[in-house]
Amino acid sequence: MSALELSSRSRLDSRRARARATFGQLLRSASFDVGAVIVVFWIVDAIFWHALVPQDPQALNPLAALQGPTAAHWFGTDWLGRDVFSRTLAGSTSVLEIAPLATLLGIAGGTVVGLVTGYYGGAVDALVMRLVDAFLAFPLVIIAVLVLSLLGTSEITVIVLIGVIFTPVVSRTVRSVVLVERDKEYVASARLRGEGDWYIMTAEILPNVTTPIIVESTVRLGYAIFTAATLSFLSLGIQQPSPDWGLTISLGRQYLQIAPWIVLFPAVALATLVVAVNLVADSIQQVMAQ
Amino acid sequence: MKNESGLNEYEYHLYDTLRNGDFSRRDFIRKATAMGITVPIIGSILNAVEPAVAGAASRSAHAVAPKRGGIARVGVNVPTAAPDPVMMADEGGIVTVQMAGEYLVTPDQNWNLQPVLAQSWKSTNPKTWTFTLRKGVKFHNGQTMTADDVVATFNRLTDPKVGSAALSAFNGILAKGQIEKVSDYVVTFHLSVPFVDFPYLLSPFNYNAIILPRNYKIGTFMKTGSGTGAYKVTGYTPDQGATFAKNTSYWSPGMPYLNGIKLSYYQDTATGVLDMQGGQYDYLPSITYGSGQALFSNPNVVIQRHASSGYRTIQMRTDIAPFNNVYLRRAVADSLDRKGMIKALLGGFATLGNDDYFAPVFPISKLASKQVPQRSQNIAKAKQELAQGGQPNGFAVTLTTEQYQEIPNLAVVIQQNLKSIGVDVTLNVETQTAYYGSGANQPWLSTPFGITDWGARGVPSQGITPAYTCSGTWNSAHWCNTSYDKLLGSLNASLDETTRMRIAAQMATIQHDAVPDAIAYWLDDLQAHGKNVHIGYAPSNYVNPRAMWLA
Amino acid sequence: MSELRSADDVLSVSNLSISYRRRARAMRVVSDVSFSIRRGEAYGLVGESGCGKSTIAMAVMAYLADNALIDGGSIRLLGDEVIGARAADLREWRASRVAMVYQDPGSSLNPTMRVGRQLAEVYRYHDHVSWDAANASALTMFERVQFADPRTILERYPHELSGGQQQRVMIAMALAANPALLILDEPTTGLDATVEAEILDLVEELLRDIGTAALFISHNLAIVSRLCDRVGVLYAGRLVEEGPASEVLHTPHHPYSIGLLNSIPHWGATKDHLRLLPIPGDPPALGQIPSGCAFASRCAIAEDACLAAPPPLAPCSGVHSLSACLRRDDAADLAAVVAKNEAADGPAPVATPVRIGREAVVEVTDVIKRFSAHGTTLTAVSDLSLTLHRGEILGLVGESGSGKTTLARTIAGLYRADGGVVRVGDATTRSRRERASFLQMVFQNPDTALNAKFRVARLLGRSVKRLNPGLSADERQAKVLDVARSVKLQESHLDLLPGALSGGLKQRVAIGRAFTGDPTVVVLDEPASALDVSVQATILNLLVDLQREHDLAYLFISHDLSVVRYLSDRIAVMYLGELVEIGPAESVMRPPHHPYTEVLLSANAAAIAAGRARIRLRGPSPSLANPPSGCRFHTRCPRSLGELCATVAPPMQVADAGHQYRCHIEPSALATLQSLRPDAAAARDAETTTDTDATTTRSTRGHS
Amino acid sequence: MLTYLSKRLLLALVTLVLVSFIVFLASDVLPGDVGRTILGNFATQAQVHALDVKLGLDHPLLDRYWIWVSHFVRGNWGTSYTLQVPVFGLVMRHFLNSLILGAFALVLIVPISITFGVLAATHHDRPLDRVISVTGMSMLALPEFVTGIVVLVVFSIVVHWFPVSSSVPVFSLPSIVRNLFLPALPEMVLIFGYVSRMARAGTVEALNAGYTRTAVLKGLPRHRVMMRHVLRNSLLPTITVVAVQAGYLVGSLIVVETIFNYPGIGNLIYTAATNHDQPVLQAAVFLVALVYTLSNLAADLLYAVFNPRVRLAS
Repeated sequence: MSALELSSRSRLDSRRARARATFGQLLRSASFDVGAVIVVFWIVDAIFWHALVPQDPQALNPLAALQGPTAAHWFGTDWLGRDVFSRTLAGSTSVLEIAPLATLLGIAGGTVVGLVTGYYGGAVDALVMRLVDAFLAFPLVIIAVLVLSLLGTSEITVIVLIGVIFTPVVSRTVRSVVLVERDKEYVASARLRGEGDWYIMTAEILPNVTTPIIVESTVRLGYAIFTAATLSFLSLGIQQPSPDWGLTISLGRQYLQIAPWIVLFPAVALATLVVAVNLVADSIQQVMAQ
Repeated sequence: MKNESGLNEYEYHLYDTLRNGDFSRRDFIRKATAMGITVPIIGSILNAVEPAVAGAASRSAHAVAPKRGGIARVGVNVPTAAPDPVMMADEGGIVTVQMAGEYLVTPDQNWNLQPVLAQSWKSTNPKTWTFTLRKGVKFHNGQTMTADDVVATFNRLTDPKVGSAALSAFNGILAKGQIEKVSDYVVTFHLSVPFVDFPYLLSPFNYNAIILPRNYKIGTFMKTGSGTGAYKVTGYTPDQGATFAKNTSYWSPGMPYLNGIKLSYYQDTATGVLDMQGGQYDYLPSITYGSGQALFSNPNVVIQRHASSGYRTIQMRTDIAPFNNVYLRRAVADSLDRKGMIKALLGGFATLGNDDYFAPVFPISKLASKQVPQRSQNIAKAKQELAQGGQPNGFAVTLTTEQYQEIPNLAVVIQQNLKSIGVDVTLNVETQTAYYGSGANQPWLSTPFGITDWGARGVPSQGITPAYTCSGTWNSAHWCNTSYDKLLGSLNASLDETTRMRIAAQMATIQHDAVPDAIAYWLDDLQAHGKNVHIGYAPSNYVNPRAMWLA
Repeated sequence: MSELRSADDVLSVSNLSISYRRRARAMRVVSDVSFSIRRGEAYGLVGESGCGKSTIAMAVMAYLADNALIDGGSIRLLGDEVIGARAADLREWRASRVAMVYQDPGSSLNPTMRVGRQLAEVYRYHDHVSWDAANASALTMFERVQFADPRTILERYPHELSGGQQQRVMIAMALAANPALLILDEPTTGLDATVEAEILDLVEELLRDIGTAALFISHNLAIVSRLCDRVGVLYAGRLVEEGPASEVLHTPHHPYSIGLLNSIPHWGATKDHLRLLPIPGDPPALGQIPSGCAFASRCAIAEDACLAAPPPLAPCSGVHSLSACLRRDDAADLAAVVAKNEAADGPAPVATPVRIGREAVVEVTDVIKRFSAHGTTLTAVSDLSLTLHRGEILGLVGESGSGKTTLARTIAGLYRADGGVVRVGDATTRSRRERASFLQMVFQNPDTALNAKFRVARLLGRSVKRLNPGLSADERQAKVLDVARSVKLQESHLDLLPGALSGGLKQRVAIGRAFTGDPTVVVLDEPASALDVSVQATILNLLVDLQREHDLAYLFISHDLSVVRYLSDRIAVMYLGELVEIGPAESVMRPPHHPYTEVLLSANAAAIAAGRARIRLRGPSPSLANPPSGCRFHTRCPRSLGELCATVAPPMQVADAGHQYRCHIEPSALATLQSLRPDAAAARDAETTTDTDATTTRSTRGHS
Repeated sequence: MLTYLSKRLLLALVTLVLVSFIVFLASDVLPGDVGRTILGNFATQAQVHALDVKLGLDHPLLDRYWIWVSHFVRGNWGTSYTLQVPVFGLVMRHFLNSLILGAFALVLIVPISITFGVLAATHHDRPLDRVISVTGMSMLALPEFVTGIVVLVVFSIVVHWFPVSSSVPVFSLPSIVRNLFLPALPEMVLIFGYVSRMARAGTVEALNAGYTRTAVLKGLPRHRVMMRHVLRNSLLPTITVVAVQAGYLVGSLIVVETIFNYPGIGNLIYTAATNHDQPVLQAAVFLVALVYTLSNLAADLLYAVFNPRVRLAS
């Protein structure tokens, strides 16, 4: 079966070539480069912060509270004398845990709902889309405030909540592209050879809507970080003593005037991450759109 | 009952104590005023002992003559419920109501009770208290205040059907129907049990005890002119603020000094503090060290600091694992870095606690403070106690608490402190609403390990009764020690101050050893005001509006 | 070609080269093109998609895309250089010296502006007249482009106009400032045949009246031959042949031009008489134009010298044409091209037995299909009955919106009929799978008909698996290779994604997929109309071969009468969801036939070129949501009888054996009417009026 | 147009009914019971029950929903549990405040955003476009509390130009600017990000559209091409987006109003949620959803009015 070998090699090659081309295109975009470097930095940091921090981010030193940046504490200390630099580095973990998981959940849910409603259309679609409309009539944060103030908070709750909130948004995007794909002839041709609906949805249509789903994922990831941080800020997400950025900003707000470094560094860190994720998302969106 | 000196039994007892040197002059005056002993009699006793101190009994006057006019801008946390004297239980509501309402008596800075709507009071025995009311007091709606109003007020507060916030304070002491109108201006309280400190329950320490018209309807305070105070309500916007104008027919001539008060609500203390800095407030009756940070270094702001009996229980349930083992409770108590807590969490604005309720601020705690050894962080000892408790390698436990002031940070410190003896603490910080819960679900009363905020009480038994007696409704540690309870009974019934101090020391020892709660510190009350603002004393971050003036 | 430039030239393009930069790479799309257009002359630029036609037009308008780069050459408009001209000059020249009509009038008009205003603007800003005067001029212009009610059209928004009306507006706008040159870039692509004919009539008339020079860009040789004086043939960015229209289209002197002409079924040709002759191979990809003659790799007569350098455009002896072929004068060799291409494509046609009268494989009885959208219900197919027999090709024609595709999809089972019965196969064809192996479908657009994420092997393999249950993996693999071979795909194609295939190859995959289950019936919905003519020929040949080989029945849908006529045994004509005529192909093409068929025939560019008389439709196309009473065609019918047609639905008349049409006029009367010339002006060639099945030499006439 | 209008209206109505049901359900499943929340810990179970009966909480869910809805449409929104005031006035007052804040932000920033978006589009893929796009994108991405804090530090604490907390302005320009500028700033940052992006995308599309090519090749002056052909078509979707966004701004108001202690609807919702003040929460959240749905409807209508394709459809 040398022909087969040959063909599998060429298949691999062509796939690689395509991946290379897309990636190469991405790399040529300066905003992608900058964004990717920052995102990778924070991901590495989120995983290996134990090795990076100069001090235990939880170690108290009541006598050295609220000290400004010094050689010992590059970013100063917080109200309990903890090292702000170490806490800023350790603070990326929670948001980078919550946001991707929540995004994954939302994308998965949204894809299923979008596929089914878009493919079948009709009454189910109308009903689900009305529900989605109704759901989307509430600002995201309001839903979160409502639910979290009722259910109480935990990391899992926050992940599930953000995921659930994202589901209708994603389902709309997926549905709109599925609606287009559904009417393409390859779907008709699949029906003509007697394929089942499930096969058509998953094997035929799904691969063709991956691009918008990938784009949506990157965009959602940015929103997820944004939302998770905002919930922490509203004391509805992560709990003390987590060095989570949103939480730290919320708690450190009262020391803003005498110890602005407590808030400043996590805020800058959060800003870089959010902007970087969006830069990457934007670049991917542009390359994918071509 | 009168003896040769013309003093009644109790007055004579005080005289005796004072003469024997068991009392300082200050203690004597505090005690005497609490008992309703009139100033001339106090003077004569003091004169008998040491003539020079007589002047101290008279009310200290301001060094500078108050200026009149102006409107003071006061900021306070937004009330969590509509301000109402009967129902209120939060700072925002209390401050709002106290702007217009008054009590029978009020403490001064040394916790001496001063007459307000009551002119004088006396006790024939610790179970019977008679108050003579001030004449010529009018409610803002024009009604004259008489004994009927006072009887109605306390019947309302003690009526379980009304469900007032003061029910627990009166629980077991005073019940509906035990208030007797003797004449139009005399009221007698017939207590269920002897209670020497009873007048404190009629003061701002029991903040609901504001005198209201007999026909008062709950929820109407901000609209109907039901107060008697120096200022009356002129406007109220829920969650924004209220305005008050000078009461021109106030019973105390010449008072008050201001033309009015503008009370504004802020959503969180941090915002209030920022506004204070921005010069938008003259006076913040309640700030905390955490939120008030920026004010401490502000040259335009004066910080008032008063020791109080407000504290945090680091409560450990004595009836279930792991803290049903006293050694483990002691291990926790011994691992705490109390000084560090006071420094980091409170900027030093607190006094050390020693795991018993007898705060240094209470006069009868004097002996207890001396006798019970102060706990301080001792890791080795704590580890040893862990071993004695059968957990030499530590254990894991969840600390459940509330999102309130420095408490989350306290939880973090406790977590770190316990880590050093190998106890692994998981934090569960809930909203206040969730932590206090309702009905059958009140986490603060059921959690094995928690931190709860307790406001200041005027007298120890007011806090001990609900929190540390076997039948205490708020006994979050589920601690029951019958000899402790018995001692409390004696404490309340005994007129002898020395005996009371001795009992207090005994109780403190029992509680200290059993450690139902680790009590790490007693908070100071902190208030902030502008340099040109003068405020009167009021306990526990409450307000005394009639003393305010602007320079 | 500077020697050709004269003072009379409206446009002279010399040595123009243009490339596009894509990802830092420059790709040449136009190479060394020179031509000129004299005052009043109509010049046609012909070529397949991607040959650079539109790029040249845009270069003349000085409106190239941002990534386009003019590598050299000059474009002179009335003697002034366009390349590098000042913006103010360009603004001045646009509309007054050169104006353009685009392929897609719908998107070329501002959707938020009344069309009258859009036209008046030109007067307002070119002649600097008041708005009132501009509006008056606009009205006059609308009258000139023959709007029946120009005053109301002025007030319309683009979306309220039909495609034909929109294109009239565009033409009016282009002519408003009396340009010296009018560029028409595929102005009728996307329009129905009848509308196309009207627009071309209009353009022809206007050009004649106004005397404006025209640059006419088209892939359609028939249209170009009808309108233009001179023609240039573009291949891969180069002009390969240029000359008087009659010469280039009748006696071409470049192998590519010859190939193009041979790819098209000329008017009257049928599959049983003659095989189409496609050009082998594919045109070079963008940016990969070889150094020598770009056509060499596909050319039957290429020599080594062809690969050295691009042959220059030089005069041929004996004619006026110029050709860029080294063997331009070798007439005998040109004939050899034909022969070689023929040999390369497949066997010569074989006359096949009569296919009518065998058993029915599809029977459609009184089928109704409705769609409802936005609160209105359209009856796309009403009460339609027809039969498809084993082994026959039934052609289905009609304008867009006539219900062809709906009928096809209803037959295929993609739509559920709202009334009537569709019977496919016999009583044993019950299950979905049986039906699937019995009937398959090929769609118009292979880009969307193939799942872009599946490789060819999987596309075919999945179909093999579904339609041939019980095959082992090895057998399936063998079958896939078999199918691939039968549609002339190479084994290497199997590993490619559709994106890597050309349009023709994609359509072969789609056809192959439809044949994996050895079906009895195949529904072909415009299977070749999205393709370039040379590719179309390959596909049509393939379909013919497969049909013969497997004795298949085809339902073949097309809007192109020439193709339908070429391929079909029988033809069915639809109008507004109704079947108006059905019968043997040649019988339908001949009177008596339904007046609508008559109109379609007369609008067919190839037929016009072949000299058929032009018959015009009246009025606008009625809405399916609200079809006319009586005979649905009566509102537009050139042969309407008036009251009767408007009120009573016409009966089916039998014209011939198996030939029926729906009309009130009976066959003999209709035959007489239709044999007369209804419009003397349009009938240019009296001899060919009824000469519907005249066979002419294959290299002389094009089609649409 | 009429069909379109009635269809839109019907859809909005259906959405609203669903919205009201979601709101009701969400706030109805509040853990703990309402009577207990109001009366506090020391009330007896009998008292709680009495109150529950008084509040109608013993009725079945659907009955209560119906009672709530029918009262709601009549303006009877109940009484706040915690503040003991009628909800209608309370919510409306806060809503009005938010409206003032939102309107201030919109009026100030939308023209600027559109200008920059169009500028970026006309400089497509050139440095100016990059700068505007990346700035806009970053502005859109930053959480409001980050921008809010930065704004607060800079303008109130470092330079003392504005008060740290804002109240509702009296009707005078200095008061409006003084009180609203700071809390409006994070909103404006957000709107800028969104609107400039939309305006850019719309304009890029319009610039590449066939009708723009037609307009240019008609030899029209540049300003005519831009104003009448490009912007007329590109800003339509932008304007409708602004209308939709106006409703959606409320979400960000929660954070912004909390930071600046501005007495708006976001602030009210947050407090009501943390205090479990069900009637206020229900009314405020429903009002927000209502406004959002209506602004969507308005956007659709606006679009229809400006777009002849929709306006003239039968």
